[in-house]
Amino acid sequence: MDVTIRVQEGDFSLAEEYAKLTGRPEAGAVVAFVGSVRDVASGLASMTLEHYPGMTEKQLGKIVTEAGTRWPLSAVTLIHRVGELQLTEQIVLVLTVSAHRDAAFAANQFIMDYLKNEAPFWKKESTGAGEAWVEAKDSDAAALARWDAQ
Amino acid sequence: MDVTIRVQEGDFSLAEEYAKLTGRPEAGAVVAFVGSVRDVASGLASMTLEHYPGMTEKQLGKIVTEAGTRWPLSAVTLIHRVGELQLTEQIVLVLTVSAHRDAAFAANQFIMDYLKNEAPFWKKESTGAGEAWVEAKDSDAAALARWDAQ
Amino acid sequence: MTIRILYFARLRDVLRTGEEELALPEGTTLAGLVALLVARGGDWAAEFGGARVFRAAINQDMARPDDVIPAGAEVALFPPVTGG
Amino acid sequence: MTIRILYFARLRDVLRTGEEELALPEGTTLAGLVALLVARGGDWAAEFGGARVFRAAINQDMARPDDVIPAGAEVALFPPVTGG
Repeated sequence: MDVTIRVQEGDFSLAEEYAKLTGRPEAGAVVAFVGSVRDVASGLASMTLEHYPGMTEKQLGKIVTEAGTRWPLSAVTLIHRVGELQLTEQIVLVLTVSAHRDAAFAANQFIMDYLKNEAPFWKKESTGAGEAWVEAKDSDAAALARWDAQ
Repeated sequence: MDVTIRVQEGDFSLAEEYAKLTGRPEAGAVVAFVGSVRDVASGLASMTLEHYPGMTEKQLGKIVTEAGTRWPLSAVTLIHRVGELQLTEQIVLVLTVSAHRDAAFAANQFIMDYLKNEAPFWKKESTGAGEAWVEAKDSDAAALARWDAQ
Repeated sequence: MTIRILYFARLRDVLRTGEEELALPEGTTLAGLVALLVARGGDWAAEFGGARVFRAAINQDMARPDDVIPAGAEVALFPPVTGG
Repeated sequence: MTIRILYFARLRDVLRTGEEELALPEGTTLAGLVALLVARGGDWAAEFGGARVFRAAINQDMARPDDVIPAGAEVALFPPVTGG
């Protein structure tokens, strides 16, 4: 399994990362997830993403490795941005490549669910009402729980 | 919901189709699926995709509309190629855009599962052993059945 | 009434025809049409009268055996689909 | 033994510190460390001694209250994560 993991301030290109993973005779299915900064009710001005350098890379590596033990994957790319991001900017990219579409879909969702719960990133939103740290959602913990049953 | 559906001989560009759907303040999650021609045990030389013009577009439209009634989607792009395709060439692209990642993932998988079972495309593989029509897989019908229970 | 029948993929290859017109009594069902094709014998009987699985569409919507075929309909017969 | 403690995100803002060193008895657990922090009172008691949820890592792995802190460890305390 070819693994690329990056934590960076700059933007990423889905096109470039996808191009790196194509042309593999065994790779019948590629699933890409891109998460972007979306508007919130209070009117988002910008967002700042803080992380825990060192632990972030370690946790992301563990999550991708675990996905590779659960599904037959030939490649995974995981890029997460940090720093200040404006509305509609890209935050996270997950690319999963497999011979089978079910494996590519499941592994991609698994990586996002674990990332949302176990990778040390924190969002602070800046809106017309000022700055505030985003509170963790119960729905993310619930999304994670479904993988334990499998 | 913005819908783009195309059946074409020429290749498509994930980068271009993704770029058309970005910049939406409500679109926090984009999921892309790309299916490509992959190698088979007997050594694939090329593949020919036949379809039923007219019915194909009608069925794809129905599948995408159904996805839009089940999940809150802001855009869907669905492109399927026909004609002769070589190993590693792209066959199908599904892009789903939503505020929520679970909706984008589920709708994308739903569209692929229905397409695999109900859109009138047929693959003929050309290998060292000659040409042969691909037989439908039970696993595709099983994948479809899970949506009926929901 | 007259209907048009289309054959696709492996069925078209085996039957050596992609399209035909057929005169049928009003009210004929899909199952009735299939029985007429089976009565042709040979490859027709083998494809539509045995264990081989096939699918049908009437006017470009998936159809079931007891669906009545409307006058002037476009009926399509084909193997289970394998796209995607 | 001496350990290093890191605070992130809202916790760092509220406690007005991102990092400190602390001398602890060998064998101290994460729960033991948290009890020491609560004993500081004020914001420390409010963040670590009440209903507020927080997470901890020891040497960059998620940790649980009864985990023993090794000498020289890097302990991190932070709110539930919100990336992705």
